[in-house]
Amino acid sequence: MSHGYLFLSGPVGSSGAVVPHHRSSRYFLMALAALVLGFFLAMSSAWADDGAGVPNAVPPKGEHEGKNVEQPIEFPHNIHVDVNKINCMYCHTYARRSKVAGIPPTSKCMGCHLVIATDKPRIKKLTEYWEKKEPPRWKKVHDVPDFVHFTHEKHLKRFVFDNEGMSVDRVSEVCAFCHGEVKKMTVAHKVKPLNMGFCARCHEANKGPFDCWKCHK
Amino acid sequence: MSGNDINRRDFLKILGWSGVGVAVAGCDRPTTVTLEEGKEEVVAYLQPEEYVIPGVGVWFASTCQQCPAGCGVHGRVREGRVLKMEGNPDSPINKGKLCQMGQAGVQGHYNPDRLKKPMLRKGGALAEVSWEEALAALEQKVGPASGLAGDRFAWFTGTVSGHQSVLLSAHLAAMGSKNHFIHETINNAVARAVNQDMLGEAMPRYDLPAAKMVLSFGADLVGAGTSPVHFSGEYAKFRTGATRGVLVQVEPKMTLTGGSADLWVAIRPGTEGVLALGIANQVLLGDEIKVAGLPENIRTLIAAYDVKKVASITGVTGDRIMRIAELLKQRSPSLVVAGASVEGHTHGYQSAAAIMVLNIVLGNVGKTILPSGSSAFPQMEAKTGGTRDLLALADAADKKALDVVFFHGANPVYTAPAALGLTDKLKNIPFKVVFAVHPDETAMSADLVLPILSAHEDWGTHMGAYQPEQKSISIQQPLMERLYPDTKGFGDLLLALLKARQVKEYESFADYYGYLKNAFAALPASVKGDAVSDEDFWGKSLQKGVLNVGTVAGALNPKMVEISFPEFKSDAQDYYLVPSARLGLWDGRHANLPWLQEAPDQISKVVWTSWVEMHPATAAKLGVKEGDFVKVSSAQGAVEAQVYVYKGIHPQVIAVPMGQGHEEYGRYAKGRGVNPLKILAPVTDAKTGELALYGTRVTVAQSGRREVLVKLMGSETQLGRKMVGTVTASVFDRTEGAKNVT
Amino acid sequence: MKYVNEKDINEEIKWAQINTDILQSLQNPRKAYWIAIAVCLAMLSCAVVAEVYQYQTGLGVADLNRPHMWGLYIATFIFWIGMSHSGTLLSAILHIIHADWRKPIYRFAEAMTTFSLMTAGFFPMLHLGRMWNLYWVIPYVSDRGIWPNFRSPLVWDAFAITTYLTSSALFLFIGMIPDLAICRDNVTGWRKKLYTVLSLGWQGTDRQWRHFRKTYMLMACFLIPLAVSVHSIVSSDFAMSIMPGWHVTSFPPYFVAGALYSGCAAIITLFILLRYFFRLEEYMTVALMEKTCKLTFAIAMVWTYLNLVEFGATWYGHDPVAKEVLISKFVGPFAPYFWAMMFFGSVLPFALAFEKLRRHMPTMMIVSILLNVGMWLERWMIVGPTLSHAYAPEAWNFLWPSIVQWAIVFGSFGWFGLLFLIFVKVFPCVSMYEVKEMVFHRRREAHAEVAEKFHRRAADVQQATGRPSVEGA
Amino acid sequence: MSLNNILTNWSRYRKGAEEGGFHEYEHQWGMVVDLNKCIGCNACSVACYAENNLPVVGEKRCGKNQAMNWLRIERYWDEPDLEPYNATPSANIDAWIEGNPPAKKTELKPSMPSSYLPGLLEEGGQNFEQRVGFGGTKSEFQDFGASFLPMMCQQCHAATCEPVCPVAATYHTPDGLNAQVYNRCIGSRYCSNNCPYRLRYFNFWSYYEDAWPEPLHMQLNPDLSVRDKGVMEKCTFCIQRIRVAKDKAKMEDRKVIDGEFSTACVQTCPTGALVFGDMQNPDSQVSKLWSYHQVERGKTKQSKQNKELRGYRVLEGLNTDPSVLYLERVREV
Repeated sequence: MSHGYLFLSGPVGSSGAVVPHHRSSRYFLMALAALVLGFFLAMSSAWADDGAGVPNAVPPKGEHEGKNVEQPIEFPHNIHVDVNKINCMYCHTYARRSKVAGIPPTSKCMGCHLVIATDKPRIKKLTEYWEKKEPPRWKKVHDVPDFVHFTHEKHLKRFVFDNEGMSVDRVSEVCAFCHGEVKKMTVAHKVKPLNMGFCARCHEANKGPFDCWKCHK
Repeated sequence: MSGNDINRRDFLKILGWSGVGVAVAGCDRPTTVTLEEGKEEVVAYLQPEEYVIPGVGVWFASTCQQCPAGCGVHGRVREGRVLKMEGNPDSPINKGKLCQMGQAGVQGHYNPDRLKKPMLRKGGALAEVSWEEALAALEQKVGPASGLAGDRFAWFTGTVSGHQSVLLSAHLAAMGSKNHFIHETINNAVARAVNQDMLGEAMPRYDLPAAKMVLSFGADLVGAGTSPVHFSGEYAKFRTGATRGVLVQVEPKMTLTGGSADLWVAIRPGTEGVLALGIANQVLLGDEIKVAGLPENIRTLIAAYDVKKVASITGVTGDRIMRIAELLKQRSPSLVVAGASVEGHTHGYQSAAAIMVLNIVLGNVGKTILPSGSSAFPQMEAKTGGTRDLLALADAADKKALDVVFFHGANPVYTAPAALGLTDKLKNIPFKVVFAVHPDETAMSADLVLPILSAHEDWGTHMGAYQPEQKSISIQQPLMERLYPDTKGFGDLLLALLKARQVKEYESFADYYGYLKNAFAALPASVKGDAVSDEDFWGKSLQKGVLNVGTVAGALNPKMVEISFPEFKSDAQDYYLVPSARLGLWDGRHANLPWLQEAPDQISKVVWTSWVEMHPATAAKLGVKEGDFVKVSSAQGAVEAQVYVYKGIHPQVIAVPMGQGHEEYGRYAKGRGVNPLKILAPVTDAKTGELALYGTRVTVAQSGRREVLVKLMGSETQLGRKMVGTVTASVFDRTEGAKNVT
Repeated sequence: MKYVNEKDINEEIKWAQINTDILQSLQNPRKAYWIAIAVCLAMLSCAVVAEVYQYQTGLGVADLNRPHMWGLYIATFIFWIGMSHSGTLLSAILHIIHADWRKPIYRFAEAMTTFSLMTAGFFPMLHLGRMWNLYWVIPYVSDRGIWPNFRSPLVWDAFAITTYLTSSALFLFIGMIPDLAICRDNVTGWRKKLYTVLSLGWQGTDRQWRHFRKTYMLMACFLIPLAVSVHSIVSSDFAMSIMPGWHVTSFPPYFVAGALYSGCAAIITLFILLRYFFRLEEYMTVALMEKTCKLTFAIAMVWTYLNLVEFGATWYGHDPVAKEVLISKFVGPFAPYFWAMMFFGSVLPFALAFEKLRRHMPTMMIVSILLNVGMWLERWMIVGPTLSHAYAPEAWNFLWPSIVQWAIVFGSFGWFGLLFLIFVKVFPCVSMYEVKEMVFHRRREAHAEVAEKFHRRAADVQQATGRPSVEGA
Repeated sequence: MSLNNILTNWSRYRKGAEEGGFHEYEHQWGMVVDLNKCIGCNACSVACYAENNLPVVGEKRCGKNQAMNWLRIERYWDEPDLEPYNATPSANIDAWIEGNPPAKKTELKPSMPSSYLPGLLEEGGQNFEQRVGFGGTKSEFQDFGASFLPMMCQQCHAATCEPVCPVAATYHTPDGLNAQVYNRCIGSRYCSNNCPYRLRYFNFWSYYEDAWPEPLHMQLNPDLSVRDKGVMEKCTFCIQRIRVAKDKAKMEDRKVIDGEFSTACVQTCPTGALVFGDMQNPDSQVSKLWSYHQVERGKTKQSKQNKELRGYRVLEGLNTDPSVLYLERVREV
């Protein structure tokens, strides 16, 4: 007997083992083959490298239809990142030294906006907060459950700082793995599922740790 | 975990600014939070501080205020919340370690039943008022305009030390009053008196590691004692030294220290002094040289207590007395210490003195009992007390000698025996002000309650009641922003009280923080070490948490005192009541901390309630078993609790632990168990006037009710399974002993 | 010896009569039936209320605690799994060894198997702390790439029970097809539609019978090892553990014997009930009762023997901890229940050894119920004492189950009863076609016997007279 | 844990165990408890409550044995190894399980005190354990004090809890710990039933609903979850602290230094009776103590050269291969 019959991977019928007796069972087998093949195709495409330019990395696969979240100030990521080419870690400064990336403190915003674009309505709103000595209450968009330990610093270390051929200027491409193309958004919008399968597939593809206790707490 | 290299300068200011972000960030609960976008809020600091990184815990040094020992602690702070206490390795008292009470300090801070607003008695009931109203009431009664001065005013506190003590004394002086009552139920006041009289120093230093044997008469060194964490560390050294130390514990009811003894001896309560003399008698047998060195009266006294007589009085068998004496002779130097069970009798002073005689006979003074010396700042050293001041307060109140009393750090309404009638007598004091964190019994019977900051929110300096080789000041700094806006720091209030009386001297200090900073700047250069500026010194001090202030050497001058014992009669049907202290609930001040309620008593393993300990023989005589309710009655009252039976207690003793039986004090303490202090007889030690805590006689009767005693222990024997293996000390000395294993 | 020639069944009974007698059990129910249904529903609702409460509040309401992580739930689970072995025994084992006396009584036993499995299956589910995640026990390709732990006996349980449930339900159904066709041809209304669908176009053709027999035999052969393995696997929940009193190699046969035992006892109970309420005295005869009782007695003795083997092995073994568990059963807090179990399980079955008692239906009714009480206690005595007195002395304690546990256990009987009551009104509880077969064979045998008798007698006469007898000619 | 992981790790482990232990650990966290120093003061236990978000369950639930003390101090009144004032070791369970009664003993006594049987009979079972209470000593008094035993999860290498979990919520980590993944747990409680030490604790109630009334909940450690009802939990050797230390070491491209961090119980222990560290690091304090006491992993019975050394592991004879070494209590006789 060949393995062909069992796994449908070898050349079907090469050993002559698969000789359907009835029309119906032939259709059934074909359908089954199509299903299994389709499944593997789907899986392999899910694991395939989509060719993102980050060296030594396989970006995670998965899509998510996120909600539009109304923030206290409609912060334009696109202007800051895409137009002004500000590095993500300039504002999300804790990302490289803590598990959380952090929302920039209001003083950081004011560092520039004391002088820049002070006439824009969004900046006026910001200045209001600053003068009231009250930080804006941002809404959380990207979140993992409380039983999950996720640390930004080690992911940045792996994909940016310790990654040969990768420069810190391009950090936004690594951020995009999980946060999507934030530079095309105003306020952040969740486009990746950030669930266990999403994490696990990436860990497998990039040979990350696979111990449950690495992430579950 | 080691992020202690952080200098926290303007901590309060920062927190004050970014307070909004603090409460929200990082408090997770599972299943109740959502992952859905936009449902949770995330708030950043308005202005970042370089050492505050969200998601990273930072450790700040402070001082534990759970008992008078004054251990140095590190508090873990994350996103502005204090999460966990650890010992401060720089503290000479606890050397990086902490006991369960210190661990539970955060629960006192976050306690849901804390006092949040000032309360003023209006028409018989306490009502919440604003600070303005509260301070106005205070001003009216004690302000300069009230005309109050002199001894009609008093402070009633627990142990106080540091700048708090300095300000308190200053306030008393400003009021012109000498009345500072200091009350601690768990104390060693009698032993201190004996030490003062016989050695010239109230609290000498015990060098446990130097001792080859410790003979403890009811001294709970590692438990509810002077400095539990310190002595636990010393105990470990004592047990692992070149010669493993031997611990013999003689007491009527097993304490935590007794649980670790090599030999535990049950003794008839109150006869410890006799046993000490009996042992001295055995030690001196045939030792003419030593005998010759003793004064005549002591020699005759010791000679009078031969083994046979001592055995019949104490109930300790003769061969055991001889064995202890034998061990003491072999193992020199040794250390003999007296504890609560010795002190708590009408002749407590005599017994403690007899025990000190044994120390002198054994030549321990100067070898294991060392002078503790003094520091350059005597005004900051701990002022501790006992129960005498409790009686004094009752007496003064009874005589209507007091108009205004300020209470802080003590809960006399709870700890006073019912026989003192304190609750009624306090009604004679027209205005009672309580500075408290929690709604204890005293606060609830006060006329004005001022909610103060918890130990984790307030500034302060402290000196431990027991100072090891290095005298040190331990700094207390806030570990987080105040939880409740309507609470004030005790130091700030003291300063405000002083400003009301002596504007000139104190007006330059904006608050207690400023006062402390100023006081630190004024410290002599020898203390400041290599600090380049006052600001640098302040920063370094806060970072380290402990300030070594140097020791002025002292000396011990042993001298004898007259010792005489009452006649010990063979006892009748009634029992001695032992109101035992336990490391955990302490004198009841920690009954509102759920962790400590749920942490089982170390000996009986009972949780959350009170129990009555008795010997199997006693239980058999009474016809009761574990779980039966019994009524323990003295002439002053009765308590009812469940029986716990074991062999670590003298058959003539009934032990009921202190700590429970609160009538107030929040949800975790209120209405739970019984308070044995309430049924104590109002008898005192003849010499010192301290309450004789162990001097009450009780009868015990079955009450017929029976429930399973809630304890976290199934079988109390190992059933032959090697759960705890045991080897003899000779084996230990052979295999490890002096060898430094790691 | 009085009844030595008693017949299992009256072989002269007419086939048409069989149909009439048995189909009358499908007639519209009387009041008593509705009362029974109401009682079962009431019992079930106790369990539902308790379970909802437990689900919402947590397992604490069951008073489970640290050493006693499992309580009555697992004990009752084993009990119901055990009960399920009756049907397989009667229908499959007795089928392949051609014990044709099983035929009038196997159908309801087979139904019992299915329903007790359906009851048993609930317990491992509702004893879970987070039963909404139950499906994690099933191996499926998940996004997360995680699998159940195939080393865990609980996963084996899940496989074994679902397989057994499917197989026995299928077996019950297949065995019913010819009867369903009879029903179809004799009823009207909604029943007609139901039976038409369920009888799968059965016409009783030769080809159909040939396939039917083959399938039925195959299923029987498949079910026997399955039944044995199911209870062996359930026993490995305990035997695979390290706990004293559980870590016993004799557990699989012990469990299987106990299972057959409780199954047989339950058959006696239901036998009597059906015989009485459906007036099936002609089919469920006293002779069959006798046979069932004897079988039960034999199994009871096997069970007793295995029990003693276990005690002996522990008593003389080198494991003092297991011995202590045993002692705690003998004299500890569990002693009353343990000795009740020993009495009901090993002493009471001797009632089955007495012909007079065996033939007295009320007695048997009580005895059979008590036997099952004993078997339920046995399961509790397996779960409870070990948890109470295992290795860690600190965790020694005794647990009395809370009302919630009792309510759920109680309700499970209501659930079982409900299913069974519905079954007996919707499906024939005696296999008509097989009784016909039995009657046919018995009659042929009887006729053959008569003929043989005649021939023998003729031979005798011939011997005596030297010539063939006149009558025999 | 993927299917592949289960299969490969298992076979690797099985092989390793026979050859004296699984050697491919990254770290190997271990502990030593010196009963000579332990005074039974409970500091470790309360520290554990503070660190690990353990709920306080209250008197009623404590009475039902539903307390969540991950680290408990057991207190026994007897001394099986030493008779009062007479050092004759009695049989220990390890030897019994292997079928070899210790040679020193003259007779194999049942392992229960003599008061056991009458106690059981007398009370008809209710509260019979309490009758065992003072069967520890033949003397009138508790002459040799109490025997304290801090018990936290023993992090067994041949853990009995691991293979029985139907969903692999408990498994062995590459660090040699018994992990408990709370969110994977379905609450079958099989692991706790199969733990000979009874060191696994189950959330019988939604404790979080009432264990931390506001603002007590602000004390909760955000580094680990608060468990809801239906989940098994146990001592993790403070995995959140291990995680922080390992992350920090990794960020700094170095190895974890011995003593750099320790578990909450070890850090607070006033007598220093508890020692924690990495046993893969031969210079760590734990490694040194294990080797000094000649206790090896992967063994059910130690073949010590010096039989007098104090190291033992609780119920070692069950082949659980625990990571916690206990040093016997010492008593002057």
